Amino acid sequence: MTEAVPVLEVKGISKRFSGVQALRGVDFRLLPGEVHAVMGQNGAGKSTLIKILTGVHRPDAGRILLQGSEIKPKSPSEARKLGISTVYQEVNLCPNLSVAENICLGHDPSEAFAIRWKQLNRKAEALLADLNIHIDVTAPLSTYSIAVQQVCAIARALSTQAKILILDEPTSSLAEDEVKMLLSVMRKLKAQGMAILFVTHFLDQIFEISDRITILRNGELVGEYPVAELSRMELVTRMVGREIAETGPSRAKGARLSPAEESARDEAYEGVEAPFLSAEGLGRRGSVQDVGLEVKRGKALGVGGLLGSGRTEIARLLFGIDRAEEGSIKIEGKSAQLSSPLKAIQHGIGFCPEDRKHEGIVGELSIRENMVLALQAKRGIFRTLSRKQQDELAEIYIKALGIKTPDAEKPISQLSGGNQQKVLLARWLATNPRMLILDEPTRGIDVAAKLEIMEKVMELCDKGMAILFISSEIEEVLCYSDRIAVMRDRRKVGEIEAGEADESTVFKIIAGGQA
Amino acid sequence: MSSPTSELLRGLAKKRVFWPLVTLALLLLFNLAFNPRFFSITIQEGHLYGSLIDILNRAAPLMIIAMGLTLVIATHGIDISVGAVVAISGAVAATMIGGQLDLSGGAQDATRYPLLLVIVVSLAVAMLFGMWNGMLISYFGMQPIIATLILLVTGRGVAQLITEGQIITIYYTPYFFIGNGFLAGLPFSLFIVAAVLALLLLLTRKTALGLFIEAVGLNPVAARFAGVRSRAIIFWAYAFCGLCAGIAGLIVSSNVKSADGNNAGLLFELDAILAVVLGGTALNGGRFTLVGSVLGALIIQTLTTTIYSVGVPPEVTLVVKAVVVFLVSILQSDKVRNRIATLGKVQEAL
Amino acid sequence: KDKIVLGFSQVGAESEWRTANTQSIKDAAAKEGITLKFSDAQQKQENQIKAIRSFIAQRVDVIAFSPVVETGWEPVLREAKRAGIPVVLTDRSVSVKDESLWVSFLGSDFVEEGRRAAKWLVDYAPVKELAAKGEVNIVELQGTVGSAPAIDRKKGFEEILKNQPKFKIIRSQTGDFTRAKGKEVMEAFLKAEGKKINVLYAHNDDMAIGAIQAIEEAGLKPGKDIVIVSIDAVKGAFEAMIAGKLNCSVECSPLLGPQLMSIVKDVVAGKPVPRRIVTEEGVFPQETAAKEFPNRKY
Amino acid sequence: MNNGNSAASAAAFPALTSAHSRPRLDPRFLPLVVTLGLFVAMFGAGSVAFEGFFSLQVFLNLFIDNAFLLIAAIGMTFVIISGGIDLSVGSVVALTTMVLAVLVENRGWSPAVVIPLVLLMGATIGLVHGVVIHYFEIQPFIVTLAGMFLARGLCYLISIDSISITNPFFSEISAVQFPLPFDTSISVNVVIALGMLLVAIYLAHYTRFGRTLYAIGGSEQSALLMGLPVAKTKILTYTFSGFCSALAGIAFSFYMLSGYGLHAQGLEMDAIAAAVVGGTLLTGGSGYVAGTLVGVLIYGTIQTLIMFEGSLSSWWTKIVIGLLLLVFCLLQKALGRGPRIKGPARATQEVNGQQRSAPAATERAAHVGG
Ligand SMILES: Nc1ncnc2c1ncn2[C@@H]1O[C@H](COP(=O)(O)OP(=O)(O)OP(=O)(O)O)[C@@H](O)[C@H]1O
Ligand SMILES: Nc1ncnc2c1ncn2[C@@H]1O[C@H](COP(=O)(O)OP(=O)(O)OP(=O)(O)O)[C@@H](O)[C@H]1O
Ligand SMILES: [Mg+2]
Ligand SMILES: [Mg+2]
Repeated sequence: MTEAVPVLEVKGISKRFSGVQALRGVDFRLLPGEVHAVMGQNGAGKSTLIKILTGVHRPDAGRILLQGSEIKPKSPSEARKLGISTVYQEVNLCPNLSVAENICLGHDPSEAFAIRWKQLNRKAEALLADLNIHIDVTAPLSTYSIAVQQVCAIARALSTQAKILILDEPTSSLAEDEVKMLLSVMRKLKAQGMAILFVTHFLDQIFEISDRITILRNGELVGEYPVAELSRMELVTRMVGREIAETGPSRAKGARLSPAEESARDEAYEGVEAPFLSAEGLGRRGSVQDVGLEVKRGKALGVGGLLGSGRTEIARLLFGIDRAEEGSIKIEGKSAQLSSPLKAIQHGIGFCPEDRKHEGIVGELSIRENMVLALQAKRGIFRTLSRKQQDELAEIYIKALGIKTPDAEKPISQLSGGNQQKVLLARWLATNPRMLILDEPTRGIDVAAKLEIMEKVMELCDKGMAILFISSEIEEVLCYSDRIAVMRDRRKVGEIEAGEADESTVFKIIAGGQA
Repeated sequence: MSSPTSELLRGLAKKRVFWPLVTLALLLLFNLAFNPRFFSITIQEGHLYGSLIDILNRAAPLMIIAMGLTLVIATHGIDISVGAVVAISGAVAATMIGGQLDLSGGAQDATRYPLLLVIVVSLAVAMLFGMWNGMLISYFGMQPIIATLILLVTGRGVAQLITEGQIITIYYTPYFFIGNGFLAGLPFSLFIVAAVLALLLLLTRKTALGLFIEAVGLNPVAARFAGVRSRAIIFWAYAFCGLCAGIAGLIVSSNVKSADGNNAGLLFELDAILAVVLGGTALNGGRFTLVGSVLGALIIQTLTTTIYSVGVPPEVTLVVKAVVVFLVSILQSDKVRNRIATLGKVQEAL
Repeated sequence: KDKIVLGFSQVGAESEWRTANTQSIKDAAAKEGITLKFSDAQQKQENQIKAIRSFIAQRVDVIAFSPVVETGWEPVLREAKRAGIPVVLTDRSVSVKDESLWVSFLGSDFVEEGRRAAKWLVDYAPVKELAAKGEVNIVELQGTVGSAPAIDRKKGFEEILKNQPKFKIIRSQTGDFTRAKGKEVMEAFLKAEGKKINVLYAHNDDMAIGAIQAIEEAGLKPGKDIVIVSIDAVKGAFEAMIAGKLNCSVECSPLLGPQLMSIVKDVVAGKPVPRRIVTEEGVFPQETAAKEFPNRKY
Repeated sequence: MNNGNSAASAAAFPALTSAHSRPRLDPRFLPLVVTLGLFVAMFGAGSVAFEGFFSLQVFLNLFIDNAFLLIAAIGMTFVIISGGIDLSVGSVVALTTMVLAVLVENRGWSPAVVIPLVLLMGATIGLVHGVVIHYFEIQPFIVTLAGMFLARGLCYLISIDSISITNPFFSEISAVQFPLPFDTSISVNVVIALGMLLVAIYLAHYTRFGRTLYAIGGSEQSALLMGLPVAKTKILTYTFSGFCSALAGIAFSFYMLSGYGLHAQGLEMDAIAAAVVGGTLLTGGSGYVAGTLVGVLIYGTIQTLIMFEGSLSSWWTKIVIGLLLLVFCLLQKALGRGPRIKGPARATQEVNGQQRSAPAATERAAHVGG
């Protein structure tokens, strides 16, 4: 194999944050025209490596070589001028600017003297069209869902003539369709000789597109492998440091519990006729229309559908964030007014939102504080959890969910993306909910952690918790739900038993087949 | 190698109130260098008397307002109407007490309403104005600066309306105790400060209120999604801030034995905001420190008293103030501190 | 003939003095049957200019105003002149090159007030005694930095003391014309200078009243241990004098209403009016206070 | 599934074009239009209530009397959009008038030298603010508050007296009146202010600097990660504000022909209020320079209304100003938000052919108030 000269080479990079050694002597190289995947568990140091490459952080030790000469980028803008274009893990765009500006601002020739808006908008539209998104690019970014925002971030990275493209979990919110589009764009760029650094937790995508894989574990380099030489099993094992199954047992009949256990579970709720929550004819202008759902104790109801089909909006209605204008909600057979999230929480509902950064975490508060927030809100101001109780709670969940942090007092914004998600889950588990709404809960979570988390959730479900599970990955929905409600055009178009269905059945319903 | 003292120092340096404390100490030391009598405290008529006591006594209204404002700022708000509310509560109290000079020479030592009622009503009025702010901001979604600006303008008018543009002199001696009295040798106003501080510390550190306020200030959406009643919290923060301004108004009017609708509490809002920020609470909301704000108020008052007692000519006063504020904020900037910290480390390593 | 319309732009309502001034003008206008367009500038010159401009737009018969400062009136007064509206100044003059921009100035003389305070002080028997024995140490509470009364009252006071080598101003600080600040500054003076202070000169009564409290709290007797002279002669000052805590107050009369109205009527009638009318003002030492008190209107 | 999707996106295109061609008000301009409408209503109300109010000159006086405020408010708007604040505006105006007066009058320098000099001085003060705010990471409030004290203090150091400007250049400029129809006229200041307004609109909406400003206000962290020149832009913003303050100071000198340390007290608050009333959010990232013009006009109209009323006592003046402002803001909120809730003007986009609406955005906007 002839080794080309690396465009980008990193030697012995180390980085320490207060209390955490995020990277320790890591080497990495990126060859021209390759897609190079960086893999590792949550908190392994992938994002940190990227942030060092792009000048967000300064390394403690080590060198960065760009085409053989050493560089010391001091800011992302410097890195961009050096030809490194980046999509960071969280969507880091400006919500108040228009989509077109977010995509083009700062490097577009049409801005040279006076911004030529028409030209700018047309360019943005074209870039988005490449990714199969057709939206009004003059609208503020914040009017779009997190998935669309992610696509915009990708489009921004693609809009510059860069030598190197860095993508940190660009697909975490995307549905299959957009992912496909992105992969094909990546292939095109690769063919043009661009070097791409790609971080994702989706093994399928890795094996589909990448040429080589660098694996990190706990901030240390495990190794660099051509993708052909690594099986999925080996990859996961190297990442995690031990052998694990790649996918958990599905919820389908008999897959998790023995038939005896299963019938015992079903029997336990036999006496109670009413489902935990049932909604009828829910609707709201500009949101979903005429949605009827039943979420039963001890069962997981999946919600499938394409991007923007209204899944998140159902969750918002059920959690009292938006008020339903039509229809009714019954909890345990009694009609309930869910006029605010607090009301929903008091009814025993919990909600993990999909936009972690804006709707989930309170960035500057500590892990402990983020965890106890919902429980404390549920208890009210004066029934305060003592500091000791809080510490215990934090400790329990840090251990139970395997959150990677030196201690519970670290601000949550300093955790790696996946670990933040775990903290959010802990927040809701701490309230001891009777129903949990999970909107893309596995976003940005590594394979091992995903298993752990879903295992935990399923366990709770078996113990009687009702689950509403929303995910863009149909496969995941199929795997972790008992029944699946399918959404299209902001309406529910069908409901099926998960056990009897596979992906094609769901897609058929989405495409407008039988209900 | 690190000695236990440097370890201790480093631990202290991490505390928010450390730097305001250092600043205050520096200011006091400066005074000592200039005026050796600055620290002298004598006993006069059974109570302590001296510059330090003056500073404490004089800073009391500011400390109380700064505490109320800290809560507001922690919710990512601002209240610039505190000065006007100070004037209103003083005006209400003075008019309720009423009274006139007795021409025979002595003052008429009487009040139209019982003192307790006077205090309760003035505080209630002040709190109502705070609630008014809170309502406009949390329920009508007005921007805090505009909502409180409206009260800043209107409130002065209201205060003057109450006093009819006059300075109302108060002759009722028991009322003077609030701002002039001494308890156990210390100014009574300090006990009020202590009580407010204790109450607030209890509320924000021993109940979940502090957590909720910080969460609302940092990410209101996430806080609401986690079940925090953001609106109610914001509403009560302003209401409480109004109450604090009311208390300060009573102290001020009692201290000068009169209510001046136009001048009482003038520009207090700037001093109070400055106090909060010098104390280490960011204007962007979130993490807050009440003790820091109290220290901030002390810093400001010490500076003012220093300027008077060192004899800075009035034309230069503002320049001096500017330079000190500038130096203090540089000293408190994280950037500079980190620089100092790394320097310290290097020295230790040597 | 229609009623005369007078546009009056007041500085604000920053003190009792000002409130009395406003009241006097309002009352006088009502009495004389003159329609008063009153506008409050909230201590800002630009607001006064705006008000004058709006008076011009409303085509009033006469414009009167108490300027915040002397300077800065040329452009807007020129407009008034072009519109043919005569301008009367109250309380304080303006400095403009073209003297025809205003017809009459009615008001007190701040410099003179400062002089009177100093003259009274120099002649005051206990102070004379002090001066005979040694130095007389004066502390001064100035008005708002840069404001006209503060500058002029200081100027007039210093003018007289220039020839009195025994009299020394040892400290001078601004008390912003308020009781609270007056008290605060005096406290600091007392701590710094202790018993050295013989005399307090305050640019207005309110600061003196505040300072009196500080002096009492320091265990001294205002009016005896420290001689106090201030300016304005408002009611509060008389109360303090009756109680023996203030030694003298120099009058600065706010009751300009009746005089102003008669000027306005003359101007409209086309009669010649004097360019300068100085208001009658007295000096009220402690002894006269009790007798004078019932006559005070403000 | 691919079928379904491409069909949908094919459908999206005509939908998109039709949305473009419909002459519908862009929802983002709605608040601005509402504000403008309310201004017209307010002016109309004044015209009905007071004789002589409805005249072109009264309207033009709004510009003449508030030209310096407009200039200062423009600089303030920029700073607020970037998520900061500049409290030094009023004192820099005062300092400018003072320096102008001293150099022109007492030193006899030529205005041709002094005017550029004070502009440079203002810009430098702003530059220093910006540098300190950015590099020391100190809150803008504090830095500019110190700047405010300093500039005012320097005025007093120069002279506590007010100084008349008698220089012929200044008196002539202040006397110039550009005639307009119906026997009305405007002053040089108005021309300067409107010129500045156009420059500002260009800067805010047609330059990279302006858009970066909005980006920083939206999220400084993101702007940094997007590779935008955050440091440069932030510093430039304060420099611009300092420059505007100095320009406002020059306009002030033309307006009053005097230099004085107590000039323009509290002008920063008026400027902030004008910007905010004009629709700029104090949290940064959103607002229009044109809105600030309307804000200034509204502020001026409220004052004019009260002057025409002419019988309010000093305290009622304050109360009425506050209440008018309150009513205005409440109406602005109610009208500016109403249609968005009802639907037609709500931000609707097409994502793969499906309509979406903006709860997330409303959520954020709703929070701004608290
Ligand atoms: N700014 C920071 N301050 C302190 N610690 C940090 C900071 N950024 C990252 N860390 C820590 O560094 C470690 C590596 O984080 P990094 O974000 O690189 O992980 P990652 O591999 O990208 O994980 P994920 O897959 O969850 O995104 C984590 O333990 C994290 O808590
Ligand atoms: N153009 C838009 N206007 C307003 N809100 C939008 C818009 N686009 C997306 N959103 C919001 O983004 C969120 C996601 O939308 P929705 O619930 O329709 O999608 P979904 O089915 O959950 O799909 P996904 O989350 O994968 O995008 C919702 O809160 C939605 O209202
Ligand atoms: Mg990461
Ligand atoms: Mg969704």
